Amino acid sequence: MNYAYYPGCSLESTSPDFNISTEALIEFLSLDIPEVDDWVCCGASSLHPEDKLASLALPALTIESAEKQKRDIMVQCPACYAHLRESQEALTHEGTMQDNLKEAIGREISAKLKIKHFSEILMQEIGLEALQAKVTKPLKDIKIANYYGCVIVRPQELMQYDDPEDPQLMDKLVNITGAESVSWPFKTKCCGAGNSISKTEVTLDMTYQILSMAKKNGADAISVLCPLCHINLDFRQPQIERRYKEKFNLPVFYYTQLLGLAFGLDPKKLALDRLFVSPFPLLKSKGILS
Amino acid sequence: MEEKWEPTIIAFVCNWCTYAGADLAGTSRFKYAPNVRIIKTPCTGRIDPMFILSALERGADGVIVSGCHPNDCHYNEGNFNARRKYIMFRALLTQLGVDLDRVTFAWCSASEGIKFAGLVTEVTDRIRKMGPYTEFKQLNQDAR
Amino acid sequence: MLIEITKDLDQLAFAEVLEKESGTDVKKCYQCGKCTAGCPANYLMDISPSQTIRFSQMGMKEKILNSQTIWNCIFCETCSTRCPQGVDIKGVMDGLRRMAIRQGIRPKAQVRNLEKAFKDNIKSFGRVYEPGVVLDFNFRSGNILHDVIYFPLMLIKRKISLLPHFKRTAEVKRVLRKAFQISRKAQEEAKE
Amino acid sequence: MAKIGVFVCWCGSNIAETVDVKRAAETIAKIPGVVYSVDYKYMCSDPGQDMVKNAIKEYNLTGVVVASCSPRMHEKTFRKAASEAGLNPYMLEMANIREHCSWVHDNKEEATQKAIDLIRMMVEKVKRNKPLQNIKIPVTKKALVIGGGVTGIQAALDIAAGGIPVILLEREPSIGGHMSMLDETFPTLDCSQCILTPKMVEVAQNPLVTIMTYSELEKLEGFIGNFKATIKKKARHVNVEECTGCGTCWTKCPTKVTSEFEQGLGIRKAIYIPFPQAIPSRPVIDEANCMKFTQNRCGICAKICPKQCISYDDKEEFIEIEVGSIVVATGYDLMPTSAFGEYGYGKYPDVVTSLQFERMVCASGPTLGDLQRPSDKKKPKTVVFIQCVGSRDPEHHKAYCSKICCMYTAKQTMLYRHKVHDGNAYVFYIDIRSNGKNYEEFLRRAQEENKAQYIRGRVSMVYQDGPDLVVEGADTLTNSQVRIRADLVVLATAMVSPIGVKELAQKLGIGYDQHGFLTEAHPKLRPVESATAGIFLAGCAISPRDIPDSVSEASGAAAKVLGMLSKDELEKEGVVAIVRECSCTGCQNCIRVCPFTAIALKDIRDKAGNLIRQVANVNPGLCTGCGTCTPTCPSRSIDLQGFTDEEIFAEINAMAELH
Ligand SMILES: Cc1cc2nc3c(=O)[nH]c(=O)nc-3n(C[C@H](O)[C@H](O)[C@H](O)COP(=O)(O)OP(=O)(O)OC[C@H]3O[C@@H](n4cnc5c(N)ncnc54)[C@H](O)[C@@H]3O)c2cc1C
Ligand SMILES: Cc1cc2nc3c(=O)[nH]c(=O)nc-3n(C[C@H](O)[C@H](O)[C@H](O)COP(=O)(O)OP(=O)(O)OC[C@H]3O[C@@H](n4cnc5c(N)ncnc54)[C@H](O)[C@@H]3O)c2cc1C
Ligand code: SF4
Ligand code: SF4
Ligand code: SF4
Ligand code: SF4
Ligand code: SF4
Ligand code: SF4
Ligand code: SF4
Ligand code: SF4
Repeated sequence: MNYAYYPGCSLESTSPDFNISTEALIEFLSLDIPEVDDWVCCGASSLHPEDKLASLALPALTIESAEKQKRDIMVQCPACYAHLRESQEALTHEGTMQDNLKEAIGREISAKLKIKHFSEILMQEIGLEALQAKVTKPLKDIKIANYYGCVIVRPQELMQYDDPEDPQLMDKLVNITGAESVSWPFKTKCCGAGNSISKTEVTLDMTYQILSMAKKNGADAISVLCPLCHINLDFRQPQIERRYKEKFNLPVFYYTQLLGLAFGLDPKKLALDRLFVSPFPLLKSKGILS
Repeated sequence: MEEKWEPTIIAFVCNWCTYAGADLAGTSRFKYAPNVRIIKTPCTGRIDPMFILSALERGADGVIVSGCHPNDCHYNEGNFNARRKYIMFRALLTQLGVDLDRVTFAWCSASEGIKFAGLVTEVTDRIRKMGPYTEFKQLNQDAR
Repeated sequence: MLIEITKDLDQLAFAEVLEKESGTDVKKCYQCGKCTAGCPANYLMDISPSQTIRFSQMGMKEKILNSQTIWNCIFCETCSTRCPQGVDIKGVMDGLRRMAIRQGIRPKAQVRNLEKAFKDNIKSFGRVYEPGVVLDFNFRSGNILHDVIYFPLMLIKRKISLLPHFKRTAEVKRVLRKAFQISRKAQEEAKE
Repeated sequence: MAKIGVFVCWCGSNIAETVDVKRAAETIAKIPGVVYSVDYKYMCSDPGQDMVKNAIKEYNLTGVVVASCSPRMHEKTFRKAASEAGLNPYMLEMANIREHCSWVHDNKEEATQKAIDLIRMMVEKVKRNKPLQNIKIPVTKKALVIGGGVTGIQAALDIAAGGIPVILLEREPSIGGHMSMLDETFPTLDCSQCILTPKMVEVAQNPLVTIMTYSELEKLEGFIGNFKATIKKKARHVNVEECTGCGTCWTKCPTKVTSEFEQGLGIRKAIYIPFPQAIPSRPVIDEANCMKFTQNRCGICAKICPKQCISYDDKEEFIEIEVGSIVVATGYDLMPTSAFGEYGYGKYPDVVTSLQFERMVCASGPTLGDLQRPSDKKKPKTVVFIQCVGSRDPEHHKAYCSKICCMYTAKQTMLYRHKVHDGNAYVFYIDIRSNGKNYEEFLRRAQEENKAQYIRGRVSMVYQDGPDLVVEGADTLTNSQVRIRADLVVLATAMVSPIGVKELAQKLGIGYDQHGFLTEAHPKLRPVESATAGIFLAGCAISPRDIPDSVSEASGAAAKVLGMLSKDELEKEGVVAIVRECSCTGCQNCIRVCPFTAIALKDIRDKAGNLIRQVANVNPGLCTGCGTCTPTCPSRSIDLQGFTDEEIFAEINAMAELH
């Protein structure tokens, strides 16, 4: 295992909780995963509709940095993950796009490295058993609805993450904490993050559906692996509750936070206090925190 | 050398499609150039690349190979085999320095009488423009 | 509506242009509607995803480039993942959006809605939560660069405007400028 | 030394107008070996044929060329004449100077020259021709039908009606196939059991039919007319002869297993008959579930059987049978709901397949026809039928249309409305394929009289929301998203080839496509034949089809079998490949390319019986004379008789000599 961590902009700024809990896990598991040197924004999302080439060029620079470091890339944000993968595709397949990228950057990038989501690394390179062995504070009696969102699983050919209709990877990780992953149908249903601002009502409606489906299936909390999903489900939850006159009170964890809790890490180190819907009442009621 | 040179074309055709197509050209009275001599085989799969070389060596100026359309083969897959073979055979011809325009591969079904007539005339015209084929004859004589 | 197909439309030519732009062949679509059925943004679209593909097949370029649909797709790929014919509908949306931008077409009144929605959000929460800062920031910077702004995009776009803080600012700028140049050149060549 | 006779035909003026037939005959007469060369007005007339016969006798001809019309017209005529005069028919060839010459050219000089060339080529060929014998193949007058669905049953009955004994092989414990699971059938809505059961009884009672259930083909050797099949009879553990089918055993057996026949909706015992009308109505023990086998406990059935016909020590048996011809009617399977992620991967009990729905409404089904949804036994008030599930989906599943699901879905909406008069039946469809006799009318009835509500669009997702299933679809005609809260969802999932059919096809040496459906010898003109002579196909084994089509094909295949087995010997043309064993290196190139698996390796042994080497060997019974093998042989050891290398090179050379 030889990875370098690419936090990406969202984790660095708007989702520090995700970043902090990730760093905490890296430290706890004594993993040698430094940050990618001089990484730049994956910029792709905003450039994408304007200029495909530019949108692929930025991640290429980050890929190059990791390559220089002789490391594979570890990502957490699914959007960054997608853009890095897409850029890698273009860099490694002959064609006009490859030529143009070469020209834009001014040099060649082989891009023959692995790009993996942290959850995949935990699962595939550390292994459930090894992780399980480290659990000291099992999260007993908690039911979790794992919400993957759409970006990490689609398109399957590119992401090669897990089944796009009913992924299991996070479920399995969450299960080792002693919590119970519930089977529910909206694991990959879009939360409408894209409309979050322009048509808030629509996003609220979609997120409402996801929250109520989680609740209906008996979830005490939700686990996510995407900063955008997190904002919609967590930050907007009070707004949704008001609008639909229904109380959810569903804490929305990053999967890293749940693992950290089970490993007995300090809630502060996992940035649990930064969650909008406070998880403490739940954790206390289940006897996990006092 | 004769006064007016006319090319000789040999056509290797399969019994089920192109031979019948040529028959149909006949019953429909579609006229075409008289330069072609047809040799019937059961299937294009039977056609040996050596037949083509031999024809060129023995005085043909052009060769046509024609059989059933893909998937129409009377023997299911004979013509697929033939196609695979011809890919290699083309390479061989090029290596030997034979102009590939001298050898025409075509598909012509039993109902394509008009296509057959057109094919023969077109190939004849082309070969007429290219002139007589002598390289192999020459080689052959040299060898003897 | 009467469409004089032979007179007004060149279906095959447009399908080809679109295939170049999006990498997907719209001719494959047999109008089953599965993309529309699962699209979370269909509410906001004046033309549904499957209809967008149909209009593309028809070569009705103006109609789709001037639609609100292409600005409302949130790229969730539910459609592309489930399309039985392997049409990358999201890719088409993306491609059409790029074509529209190049033609100078901009979404209508989107920005104003955005502004309002944004302010409402802040108001309703009564405090400036961290994402709020980002949104505000993005809103302004986004407005300067171009007015196509979506939430996920903004989050990330922020980094572009933050670029001066990065070590590789100069390089990033250079690469971007060069990339824009190449794309423009390619488009001009294509036009000729 | 060859003595060739040449006959140039005028065809009235058809040839003679354009070709100088006299000059042609005279020119040809000068070719060495040509001892007789004449022209005549109508060669095919009786006097014309007599000329050939007489010349053969008079000049002791070793070969004949008739230069006239296309051999497709008269080759048979003239070869028969030659044969009557004592000349091997393959020593007669035709030069086609009408279709290929006089009719397509105007210039008499050029046409004459071409005619002479064509005749010369044939003369040179015929000089090298070898007498060939037609191949005679003895036949075993017995047939094997593989697959005991309605197709196999019909084929067996029709073959038996022609007086030929037939073995009907079925791998399940009973014959009947899928039709025995259906409720009522389109387009007439007659009850499936009512029309199938009599046929099952008829086939069981027919003295010419031997039914072998719970049996599979292990191995097949031989070729057309002379197949030797090894059948594996799986251990049934019940003495079928002694057993009376009294049912004591399965009533008392304590082990409950989900029933395959009921599509998982009902239960059976570890000793069971799959359904009450099963034939034979004798149970089998399912070793995988019987406690005697899994835990060496119980043994109740053996104790209780009044006839003592249960034996736990039964072993599988292998039986060799000889048959002349085979019909493959192995039918289909249905894709299970677990293949579809967006519809819940089979996790929601109330999302069922169409076949499960048939069982749910069937009067002999697990609920005796009282329609209840699986999860809570509630009578479904809203049912959503989704068509083309897994079919017409090249991206994830099958590209083909399953052909019959449009029709059975229409049928199922009717069956549903007959059970639940005020219920809502919604159908999501993309196109409707109702192209059979009375099919469109049937469909209209479903919509108009039975009030099935059709929505044109595919469904993107189905999910469970409390007791309801939420169906998210589109209506492309109004261009809207639609959502239905349903009690039951029925998926018309794709028909696929049954498990094990590829292995079976390999044993039989017949072709199959990428989906596992068996390949016809010709999709239009030989639709019930495989490419391997003597093996025929019928029913859903070829591709999805309904009962009328399956049954027609069964009769078609049976007619083919009877046609073949009506003769004592099969005769075919002598144009087959032959191997020169001395030079064959056994490289197997020819074996690989032969489309008819007519070539196999043969052992060459010394006198002491030690294996020296292996060479290719052509089975003339299977060889169709395509000649594909010939050019692939690196040592030129396999040649096609009638079109040998020597003969064709002679034609090429003959042409060249004149130029
Ligand atoms: C839900 C549904 C509803 C339908 N409704 C209608 C209807 O209303 N009207 C209509 O006309 N059609 C209907 N059909 C179609 C009908 O079921 C088929 O056309 C018909 O059953 C085909 O018969 P078959 O004998 O070819 O195949 P099958 O019925 O599948 O029989 C094949 C037999 O071969 C056996 N077998 C398979 N492999 C082997 C092997 N290797 N060795 C030995 N035996 C083997 C199988 O066990 C089986 O018994 C319906 C189909 C479905 C799925
Ligand atoms: C435009 C068109 C295109 C088609 N293309 C295809 C295709 O691509 N592929 C395909 O598979 N199928 C195709 N078909 C269908 C195909 O033509 C038929 O399936 C097929 O020809 C049917 O053959 P038949 O012998 O049953 O009928 P017919 O061909 O109609 O033959 C019936 C014969 O019976 C004779 N006859 C009628 N009444 C009497 C009488 N009282 N006494 C004596 N003789 C009588 C008629 O003169 C005729 O010769 C096509 C059909 C059409 C119209
Ligand atoms: S899902 Fe695919 S085939 Fe169906 S309408 Fe949409 S683009 Fe067309
Ligand atoms: S990618 Fe766009 S069009 Fe496709 S489902 Fe998502 S929002 Fe709709
Ligand atoms: S043999 Fe043929 S060419 Fe001669 S008369 Fe008969 S039909 Fe005509
Ligand atoms: S109890 Fe015996 S006789 Fe009766 S059905 Fe069972 S095996 Fe047959
Ligand atoms: S021995 Fe097996 S089959 Fe017989 S009764 Fe017991 S469990 Fe049933
Ligand atoms: S028969 Fe109808 S339902 Fe079945 S695959 Fe074809 S079109 Fe779809
Ligand atoms: S001639 Fe054709 S069928 Fe006969 S052995 Fe050769 S390849 Fe096989
Ligand atoms: S290709 Fe020729 S040498 Fe090889 S096995 Fe066949 S006959 Fe023998």
